[in-house]
Amino acid sequence: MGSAILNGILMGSIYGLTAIGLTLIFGVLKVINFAQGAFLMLGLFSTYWFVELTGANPYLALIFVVPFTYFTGYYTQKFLIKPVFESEKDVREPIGVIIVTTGIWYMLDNLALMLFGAEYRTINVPSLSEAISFFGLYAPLSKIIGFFISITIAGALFWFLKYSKMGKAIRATSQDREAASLMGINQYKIYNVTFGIGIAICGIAGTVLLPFYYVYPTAGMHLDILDFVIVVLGGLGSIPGALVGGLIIGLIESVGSQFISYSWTIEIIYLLFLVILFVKPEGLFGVKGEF
Amino acid sequence: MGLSKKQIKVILLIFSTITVFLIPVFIKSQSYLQIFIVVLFFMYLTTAWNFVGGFAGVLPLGHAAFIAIGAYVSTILFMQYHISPWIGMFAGGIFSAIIGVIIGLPTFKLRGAYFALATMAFAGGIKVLIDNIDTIGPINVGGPRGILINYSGNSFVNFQWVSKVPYYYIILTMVIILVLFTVFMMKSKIGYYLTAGGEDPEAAASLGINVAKYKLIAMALSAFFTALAGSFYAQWILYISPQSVGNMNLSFEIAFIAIIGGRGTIIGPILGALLLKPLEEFTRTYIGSALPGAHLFILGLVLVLVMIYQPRGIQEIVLKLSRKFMKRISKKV
Amino acid sequence: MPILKTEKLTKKFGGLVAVKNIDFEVNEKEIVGIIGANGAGKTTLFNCISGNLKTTSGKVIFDNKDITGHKPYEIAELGLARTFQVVRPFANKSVLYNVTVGAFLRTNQKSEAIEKAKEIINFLNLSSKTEVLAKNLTLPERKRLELARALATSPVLLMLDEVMAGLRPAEIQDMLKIIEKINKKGIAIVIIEHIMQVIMSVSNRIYCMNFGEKIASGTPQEITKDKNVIKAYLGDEYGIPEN
Amino acid sequence: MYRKYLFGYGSQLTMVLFVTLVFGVFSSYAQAASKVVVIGNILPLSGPSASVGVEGKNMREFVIKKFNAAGGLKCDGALNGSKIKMIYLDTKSDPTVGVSDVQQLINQDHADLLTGAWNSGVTYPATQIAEMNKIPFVVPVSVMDRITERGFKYTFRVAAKDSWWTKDQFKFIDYLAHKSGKKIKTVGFVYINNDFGKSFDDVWVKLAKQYGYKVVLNQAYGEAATDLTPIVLKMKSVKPQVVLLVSDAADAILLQNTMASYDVHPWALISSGGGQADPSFIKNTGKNAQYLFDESEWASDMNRPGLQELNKSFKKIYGSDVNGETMDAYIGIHTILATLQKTCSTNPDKFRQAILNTEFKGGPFSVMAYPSVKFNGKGQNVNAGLIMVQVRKVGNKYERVTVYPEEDARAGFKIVFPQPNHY
Repeated sequence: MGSAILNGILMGSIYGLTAIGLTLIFGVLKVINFAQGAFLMLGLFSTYWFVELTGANPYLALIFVVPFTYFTGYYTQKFLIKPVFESEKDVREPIGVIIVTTGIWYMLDNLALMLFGAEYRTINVPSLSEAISFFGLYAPLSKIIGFFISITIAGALFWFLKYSKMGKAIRATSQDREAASLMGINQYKIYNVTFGIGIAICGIAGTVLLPFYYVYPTAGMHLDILDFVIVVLGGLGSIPGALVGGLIIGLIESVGSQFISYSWTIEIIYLLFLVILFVKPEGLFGVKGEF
Repeated sequence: MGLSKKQIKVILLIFSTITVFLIPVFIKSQSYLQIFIVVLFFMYLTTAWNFVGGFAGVLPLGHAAFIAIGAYVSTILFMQYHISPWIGMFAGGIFSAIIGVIIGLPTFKLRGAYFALATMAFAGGIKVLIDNIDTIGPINVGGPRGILINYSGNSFVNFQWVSKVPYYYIILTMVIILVLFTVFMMKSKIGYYLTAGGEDPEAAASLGINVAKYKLIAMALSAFFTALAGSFYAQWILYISPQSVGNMNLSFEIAFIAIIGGRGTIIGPILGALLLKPLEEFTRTYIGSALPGAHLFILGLVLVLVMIYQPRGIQEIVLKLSRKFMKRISKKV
Repeated sequence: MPILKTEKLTKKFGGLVAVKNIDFEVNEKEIVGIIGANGAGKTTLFNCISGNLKTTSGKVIFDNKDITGHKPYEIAELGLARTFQVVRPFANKSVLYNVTVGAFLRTNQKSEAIEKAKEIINFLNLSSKTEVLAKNLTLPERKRLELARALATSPVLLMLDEVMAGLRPAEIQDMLKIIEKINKKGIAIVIIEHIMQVIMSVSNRIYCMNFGEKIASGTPQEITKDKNVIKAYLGDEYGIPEN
Repeated sequence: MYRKYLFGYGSQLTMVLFVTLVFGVFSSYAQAASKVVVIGNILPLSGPSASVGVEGKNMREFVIKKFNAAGGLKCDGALNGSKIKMIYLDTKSDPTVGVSDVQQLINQDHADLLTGAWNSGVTYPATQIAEMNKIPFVVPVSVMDRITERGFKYTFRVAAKDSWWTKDQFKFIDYLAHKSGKKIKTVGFVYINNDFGKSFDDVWVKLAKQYGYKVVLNQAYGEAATDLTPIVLKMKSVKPQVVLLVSDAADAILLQNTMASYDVHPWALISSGGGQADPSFIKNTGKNAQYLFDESEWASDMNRPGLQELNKSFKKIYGSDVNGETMDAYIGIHTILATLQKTCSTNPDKFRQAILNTEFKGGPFSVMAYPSVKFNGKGQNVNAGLIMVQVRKVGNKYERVTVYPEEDARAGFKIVFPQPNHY
């Protein structure tokens, strides 16, 4: 039981990491990025190929994965999302952007299928996957590292948004687009950067997941739905919320299946999701316009 | 002799109606007919979706749940209680409408992105629920294995035929009824109020419109009609499973076809299905087996391009072209 | 006899008091102006009356009924119509369609609604634009459309939120004529403006607001002489802008 | 006013329909008649089961290319010298698409025979369409019992059905206990919650009762499961001696690696083909899968004449070894070819008669695990037998080593039970 709780916490924080990009992008652009899972898959594949081709430690892949996914995100926003965003400026319930991101999702997933085939791939690093024990609890090293990376990334992002110049500009834009642009902030530049950061975090999540997960073209899809649940639970736009949402999901999955069949825990997660949407749609940490 | 535009339109309308009805006479190939049925099936679904996703102005991404409800209700009634699917169809529709209202009550309070997520979660929850339930009391739901409907030979009461032709006419009739219903509804007070609420809920409320009430009406109607299609699907394919009638991709596909066609217009969803489904069928057949994934890649690309260059859907282009076409014809004739 | 009355109406946004203890009255068939600088709380007051915002405390009484906390559509049904500061037509629909939506409030018959809508369109000199899509109208036309739509709901009281803003002097004169015309039909009108001069001529009475509080009320003549008003308001903004 | 709308749409509808009509007429003319037998294949070429679908397609290509190169059908009758034309359509593992594929193959491509589907959920409704159109459908893989229990005349299944798979698994547990002298009391079931897994689990529960085992773990997980640690931890706390599995490829890999990382090992882990038979499984688990038993219809290490040559030439072209999935495709397609050689006609009733009256053995069939293919009146291959392989270290690699039945076991390998590092 203790190990189940521990696993729930570790996995939960990693789920949280996969959702941070989604919540950040929503917070600033007010757009739900349906391609989240596809970008996660991109992170998984780029980590995989880095490790496969260099034989290096998987975490070293970050030096390649982070810039690669950052620029992918940056230019995706610049060339594909921005035009739709601009044309929908005056629409009260903009949905075009949601649809564009879904189109991107279809394109990325199937591009991967055409390039790499449908095969499942893993990297096997025994030193990382072996469970280490402490106080009678077990957890694999890869998940423990993942936990610390997740916390660090969340903390670093929080700090970045609060104290750096760019971060302040991002927050200003997220709170009031017009006001920010009056203050001389180029809102689309901010969107590009935000999207880039969001996708780069997907990339990092890919690196964190791969040592104990697998990759194939639609690998991100399962996490996609989970991520939606997590961000709504924690509050769309809230970074601590994403972590807490992730933890809740991780714990339900891990602890719940000690009592009932695992396939029912997903139903519980859906139910919880609906209840939150109806009772407290702003989520647990959703302060409007705040992270 | 000069024909007025109106006369040309009348002629075209009569001609196209006759054409649609004669398709099974010309097209002997059952597989082409199958494609036509698929096209009509999606035309019907997107038109029903459009009540909420188009006119009511929100983005529902969980309509597969209503298809599943319709399919399961009529199938369970038919297989276990020997009730004709024709009756089961309406039972499913009414049940689905009730569920639609129950789910609509809280969700319409949510805006934009949240509404999309809520409907998605609702549909996801329904699918996982069916996946996990084998039986409810005496009712056999079949869990993930689904239910196969026994084939018992040509029978109107049983809603079963060997030939695809009857299915073609049934779904065609369903589409015509639904489109006519939509046309009449949109020209009535309900339609005006629904559109107003969809375009600007706050401005609509200031004109005395109970926006939530009209959205709920739209939801109930949409759920009702969508469920009928679910029952049709069950009798047409003779097999249902949570994977086939309840999966997320189906919900998405309905929404995308309607949006690419042009949501919130009557012609948009029809055009979307008419152009996209054959395109999909074509790419799947001719590219899909050689290069798996290429056809879905193309769909994604079309989606992105349409959103960037033609956000109001392809109906706009088609309307323009057909207007030009009409002008040329009326000059010549 | 007052048709609309607010009693100690207060609206707070978090710590900020946007409207403070406002007592406000509109009599039948009267034109009442509300003036005040930007951010004085005029629109917030409007939104509280029309139900678009929940009041923090106080009461709104319309036609002898307490309508505090009622939904906007319920209030509209009772005969209180409003326009928005930023016009909000149904952009992809024709003028006729827009106005017909309003007219449907009092009838379920489409033919009746359309007839009434056409009547109102004529009344507001928009008949040449009947079939034009709202998004293709000019700003003054849009303002008139917004007015037409509200008028179509057959209100007893019409609340206009800065219908003159952005209009040229000649257009403002047109609009003033229209407002008088509407008033002559027996409809009471409340107008918000931050440019005082424009409503001086049409208003029977004027309220002046500053920082959420009512600082003066009375006839236009009284208001122009009021010390508080001059101090808080007129000093820098009095007069029609140059163009 | 709405009259205007209706008329407007009418003209557009007409335009589109016109285009479609013209398109239809042209493509039906394009169908040139020639002396070929058309075999329609429906396979999951994209979507979740794409990897097995593509493998199956490769093997079919391999067989048919060779067959056509050697001169096609050689028989006494109208079809003598005919080549085989294969048409592949993608089902995406979706029943609706599968049904529509079958329609198209029958009506547009005029397929004489059908085969494939892989996913039971697709095969099930697809065979019904074939039956209604009287087109023989040879099912090489799908194991769902009910596929051959509907009294169909034109559905033939080469594979063993799921009740046989489960029955043999319990027989095997019995055998393990007997052989090792250990008493087995508790079992656990872990399966993917789809038609495949659920069907197995239903029978397992019944059989466990019958055999007197206590079921201490019965866990289903959804297709979207991302972390299987909770199940592994549960297993660790209730410790079933034998655990039976049904998995798809991704979750099989995930489960095996998670069990290894938590060092959770029952006495025996017995899987049911599916994910554990996917070639990517051993590639991605390696040592972690050691001592796993997988039930199978075939294994590459069986001592069968011609097998090594087959494997060599297949691997040369497609880069992968022959495995259970490809072998199923191989046998399925050869069953069709052999039947055609007999009938020399594509008449469905002659096909049925010939396939039912033939015992397929020798020649290409000699590489099978069981001696021959023989169908009963329901169209089920009654000889389909099952074997057990165990993942073992051979040299410095991990391989699927046949260990049961004893006469087929690879030389020098004995069953390891209970596995040495069990809890």
